[in-house]
Amino acid sequence: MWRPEPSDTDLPFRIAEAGLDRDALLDAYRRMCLIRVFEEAIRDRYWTGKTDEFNMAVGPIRGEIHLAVGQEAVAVAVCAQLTDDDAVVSTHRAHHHAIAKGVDPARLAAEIFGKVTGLCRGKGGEMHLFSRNKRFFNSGIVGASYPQAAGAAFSFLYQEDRNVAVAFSGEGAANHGTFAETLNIAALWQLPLVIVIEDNLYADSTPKWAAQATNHHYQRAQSHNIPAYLVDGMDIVDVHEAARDAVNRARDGYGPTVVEAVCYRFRGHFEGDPGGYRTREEVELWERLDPISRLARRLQRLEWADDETLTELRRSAAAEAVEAIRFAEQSPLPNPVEALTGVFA
Amino acid sequence: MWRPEPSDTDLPFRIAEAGLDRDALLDAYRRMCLIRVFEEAIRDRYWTGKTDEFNMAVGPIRGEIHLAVGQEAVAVAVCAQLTDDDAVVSTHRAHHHAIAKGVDPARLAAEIFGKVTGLCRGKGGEMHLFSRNKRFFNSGIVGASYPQAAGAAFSFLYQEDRNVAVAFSGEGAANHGTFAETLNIAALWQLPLVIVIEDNLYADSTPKWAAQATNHHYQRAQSHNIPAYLVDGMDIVDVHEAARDAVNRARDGYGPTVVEAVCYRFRGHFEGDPGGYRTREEVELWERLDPISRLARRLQRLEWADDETLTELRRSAAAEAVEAIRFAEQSPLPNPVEALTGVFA
Amino acid sequence: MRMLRGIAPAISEAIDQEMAESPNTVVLGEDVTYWGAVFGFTAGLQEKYGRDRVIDTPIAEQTFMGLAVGAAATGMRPVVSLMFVDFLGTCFDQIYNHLAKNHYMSGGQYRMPVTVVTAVGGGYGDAGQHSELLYGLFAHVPGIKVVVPSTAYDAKGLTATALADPNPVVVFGHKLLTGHPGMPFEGEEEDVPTDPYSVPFGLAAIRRAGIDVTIVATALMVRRSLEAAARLADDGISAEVIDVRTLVPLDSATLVASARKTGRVLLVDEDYASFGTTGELAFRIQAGAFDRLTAPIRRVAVPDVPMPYSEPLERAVIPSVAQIVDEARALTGVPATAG
Amino acid sequence: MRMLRGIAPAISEAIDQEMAESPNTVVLGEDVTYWGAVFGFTAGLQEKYGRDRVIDTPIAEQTFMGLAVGAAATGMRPVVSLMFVDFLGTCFDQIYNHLAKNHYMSGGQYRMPVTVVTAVGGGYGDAGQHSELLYGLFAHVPGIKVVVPSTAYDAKGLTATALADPNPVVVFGHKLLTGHPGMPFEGEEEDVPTDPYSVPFGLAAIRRAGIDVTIVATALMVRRSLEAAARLADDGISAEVIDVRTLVPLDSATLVASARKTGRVLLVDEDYASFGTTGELAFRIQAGAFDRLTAPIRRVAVPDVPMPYSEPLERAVIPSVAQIVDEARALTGVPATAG
Ligand SMILES: Cc1ncc(C[n+]2csc(CCOP(=O)(O)OP(=O)(O)O)c2C)c(N)n1
Ligand SMILES: Cc1ncc(C[n+]2csc(CCOP(=O)(O)OP(=O)(O)O)c2C)c(N)n1
Ligand SMILES: [Mg+2]
Ligand SMILES: [Mg+2]
Repeated sequence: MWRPEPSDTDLPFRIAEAGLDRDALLDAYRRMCLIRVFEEAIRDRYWTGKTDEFNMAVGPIRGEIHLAVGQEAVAVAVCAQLTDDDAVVSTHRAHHHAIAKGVDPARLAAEIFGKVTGLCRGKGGEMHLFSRNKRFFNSGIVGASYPQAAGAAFSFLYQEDRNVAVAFSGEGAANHGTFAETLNIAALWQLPLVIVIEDNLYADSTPKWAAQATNHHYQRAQSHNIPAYLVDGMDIVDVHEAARDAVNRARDGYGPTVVEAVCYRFRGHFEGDPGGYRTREEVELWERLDPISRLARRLQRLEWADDETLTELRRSAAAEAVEAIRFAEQSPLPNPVEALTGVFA
Repeated sequence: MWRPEPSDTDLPFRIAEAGLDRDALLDAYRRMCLIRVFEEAIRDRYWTGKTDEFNMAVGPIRGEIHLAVGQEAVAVAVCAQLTDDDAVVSTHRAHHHAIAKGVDPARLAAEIFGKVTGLCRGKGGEMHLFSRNKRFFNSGIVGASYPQAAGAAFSFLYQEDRNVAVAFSGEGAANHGTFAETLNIAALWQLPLVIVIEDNLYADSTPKWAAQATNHHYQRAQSHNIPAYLVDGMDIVDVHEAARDAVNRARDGYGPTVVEAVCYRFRGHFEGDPGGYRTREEVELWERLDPISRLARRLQRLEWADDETLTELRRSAAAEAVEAIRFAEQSPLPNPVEALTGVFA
Repeated sequence: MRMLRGIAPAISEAIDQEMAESPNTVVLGEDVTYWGAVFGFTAGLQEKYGRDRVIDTPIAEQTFMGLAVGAAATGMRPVVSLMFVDFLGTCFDQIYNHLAKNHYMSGGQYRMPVTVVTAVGGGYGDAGQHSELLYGLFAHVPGIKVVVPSTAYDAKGLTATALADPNPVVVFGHKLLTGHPGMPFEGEEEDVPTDPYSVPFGLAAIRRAGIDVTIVATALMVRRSLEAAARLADDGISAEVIDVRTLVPLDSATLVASARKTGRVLLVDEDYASFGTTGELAFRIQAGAFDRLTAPIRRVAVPDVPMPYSEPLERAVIPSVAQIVDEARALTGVPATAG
Repeated sequence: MRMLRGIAPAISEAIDQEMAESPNTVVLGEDVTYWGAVFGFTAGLQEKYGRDRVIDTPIAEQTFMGLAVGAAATGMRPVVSLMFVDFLGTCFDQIYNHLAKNHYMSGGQYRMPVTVVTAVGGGYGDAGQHSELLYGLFAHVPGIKVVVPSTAYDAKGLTATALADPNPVVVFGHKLLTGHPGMPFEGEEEDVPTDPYSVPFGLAAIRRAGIDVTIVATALMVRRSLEAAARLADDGISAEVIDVRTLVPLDSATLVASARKTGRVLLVDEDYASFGTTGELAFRIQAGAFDRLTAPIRRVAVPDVPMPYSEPLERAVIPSVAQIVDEARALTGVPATAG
């Protein structure tokens, strides 16, 4: 779990051990900012037309939106280990994973806006994001990511390239039977698979204590002889170290790993979530651990970046996000006849 | 795992610790013999008309038959802890559990023969045996027994009686997601549930090594903070001790337990199984551990029973089995119109 | 009597009234406490009955459906929330191989008094895995009753009937009729008795009488068909609108009688067109009204594509009032108007 | 050419020939090695291609179906065995929410070239959870092709087409046509080319030409319908028997043309009667042949009960030759004979 700041992950040698240096951290900072600004911009547009009366069917973005504000460190630290040929299978909460995996934020935004320039020409939506060239996809079905990522890992092993597959999931998903089934098969076949559990303490409105027999899931991995890490998901250095080991192990043929990262979502489960199941104090406590400002403070303490550098990184990230949203907003909607095509290849 | 005979479970104090004495062992012996003779009689009748050319559709017993010859000790030791009000949910391999739970062997046999006097009036068959007054049922769907037994356990807890629910399963079934899901819920809600895994080393033709990442499943239980026992399923004393603890714990409000019993099926997965996936040597090795003759030898070594006593128990068990089969054979088939009734209550 | 907005409070009231009477009725499912099963079908129950009887489960559908099987076998009457019908693939085994079959397979020994409540329907941008109907799949497998209310009055009364039924019943609540915040609402405020009452299964309702064409629909499509009928009336076409209410048991007699009267039938369905509900209704109707049909039975349904996300695409595949009007016109020989 | 007994060796031969050509084709499922997927659909493949390409999985259907999704997304062409179709409830989510939808939802980016082979059918005493057809459920959800061969020739050719298809295809192998030891065999030995060949999807086969009544069937029911047609011929009734071969895509044109010719249609199906295949076929036929039908379309199917175990009960619900004969007689106005 996390420790009060300054923590040992502030120490340069610990950062080096985690495979990071100043440049890598600045890069991670910018990417986390990009995700954050992107999410905030999506949130803004989502609420356009919905403020008087909340109605999922109106406004420029319809349906459900699951933001990952607060969970950026996990996505960025894990995806920093990956190449374009590695596969990532994500969940309903996928924007941060997509951006971290290198999916074009403009085409991502366009998909969320239902535009024909979107990743899926507007047919998918945020729970069904597919990017073939980045080997990225997700699903709105909880627990579905595990076997699918294992399938990609199987394919990599079979084809004898050194790619790795990552399944992201929430802690709620890990109560689903597919988690255990996948652990077993992944261990049995020694698949190059990394399962990342983003434990944000809640599944919808349901707190962990009402859904899990134990506080954490990593023991389940260990019971299948799969190595597992429990890390501070609000600290990019901590996640990075575990993720690097996990991905290297998979790439080098040593089989699967589970990385369980404790983190927090700052927004509701979906936008419009009436809340009420978390206290204001709890949310504020976690906000103090914001992985982005925490990294900023660390960079400053280490004198690896001054205010100006950080501001510039934030500005450039914001510009990219704004441009992505602009692209999305200005793109055309698909032609209705497209609805009827593409069921079969 | 088992030890070479004589084992410490031969020692009277160890037997006493397991909650057993001479009478209990003689009773268990008779019950195991009843199951054995019942199974052998079913096997004989099943092959009637099938010896020239094996065809599941012909003969007095049609469809699949899954015998439990070799696995009697587990069923008898576990069910010895139960009352009629406790629930047992079993699998495709269910005859031994049914008889051990006290289901009338005659009505059981009649069901297997598809007779109107059968437990289910001939509508169920051996994979769908239901006995309401014995709170017994099974399913032909692997992995289905876990949540259903948990549901009965939930109901007992809710209704505040002190009943216990038992889910039997094979080791293959424990690779199914329902096992993990049920472990989690049972531990979370502290259900009065005992999960018994009969590890007979194979699931159909598939050996454990091709299907499980680890040799045993009990670690999975422990990873949910559920106590678990690994026992010699060919030794009634060893199973009895663990089962007694498990059932007492559940009955007294201390939640679920897993009992994993290593055993062996002496026959094919189903009658007609072409085999080929086990060596003759392996089968013979395990036959030497036959739980029935092992118990007989023990009773003699302890001078708790002589040849004559044992012969008499076997004779009376055989008579009961023969009478059950006779009842089944002489019962009428259901009237075809019954096929159309009873979908809804 | 008082005005109710939507089927969600109607369903939760029926469950409430059953729980007050039947101590062994419990509610199981994901987010059934704080969120009232997301769309409000179980809203308010936890506050009243506590977490002992209204129970949030882990995300483990096969297992909580299986819990219901085991609990029903030992004296309980579980109400289970399947949050979205689109998730049926994670628990269908316990539903159709066990809940649906155990009474029959046990020779009548084990009743399965389990009510499943699930949210269905699209039209608000929830895309391919959260917008389906799929009741045809449940209706196809023997042993499950299928309830598809279109009004709050029916929703309460049919749910009461479901809860009293000794068999598994699935109540399909259309999201656009729930009246729940966040959802567009195509229902209307209705007078609904506060006292318990029940609406019998197997009785279709003629929502509007007519003589030129019979329009058969369920749930949201009943509302749209009524609106279409009003427009058709302006053109002098008299449409009879039938609300099926329960697909299993199915009131073929009412459908056949109407078809015999009008000679023309339009089936309106928000489920996928092929191998589902419309085919079955067509079979039954032609079997009973063959000699009186003056035109082939037609249908408007989702044209065998997954639900697309983007609004113009989604709008193109979910049957609209305009489409219903056009099909009915085509069926009655009155040329379709543009749009 | 040589004689083959049953569809199982035909299917395994098609897979074998595909594996020889396509290094990324692998076989996944329970007991696909020693047992050849129980009914022989994968028999002999492990001996030839080894355990690297013919892979026994743990009993975890949702997960091995999900493996296929992920593997297909990264260049593999998995063949997956679902041992009995009755187990679909343990993996349907990965089938219909992912395999079936990913191509559409991804805007055409991800193809899902996955062939699922599954055993269907009753008639040998395997009771309620091992005797079903259920292909209607797969046909209902968009994105899955549904193959229901009745001959070994078709089984090989249609499987070859399935394996070459960039989309998910489910091949339903009827157990009583497999020719596998232990199963009654209602097929016949057939000349089947040893060389690879394919049979196109979406083309029904007229197995027997006739003028008085059209009998439409799939798989085992084609055999029984042909036998019924032979008996009907003795009574001077000329029945045309159509083998649907693929439910998705469905060759409505052939069905409609035949119906227009004979004016009378009998649908024969071993799936449950309601909300399944017969309804859809009836809809399509009446839509295209309405003006030429001289009697309502009839059907013989499993009458909406789970499959009972006992022989007389099972026999009462699976359509028999005698039942088909009787229905055809009733349809053509010739009084039914006893039995
Ligand atoms: C099979 C299935 N069951 C239920 C849901 C509804 N649902 C969507 S997200 C969610 C909670 C997921 O929680 P967690 O895995 O912790 O992820 P988080 O939302 O916290 O990121 C639920 C229950 C679903 N989409 N799929
Ligand atoms: C969900 C499901 N998958 C597959 C099967 C087919 N099947 C029946 S028994 C069996 C093997 C079960 O092995 P195990 O659990 O070890 O029990 P055993 O037969 O050894 O007693 C399989 C795969 C099934 N009945 N249900
Ligand atoms: Mg969570
Ligand atoms: Mg076994």
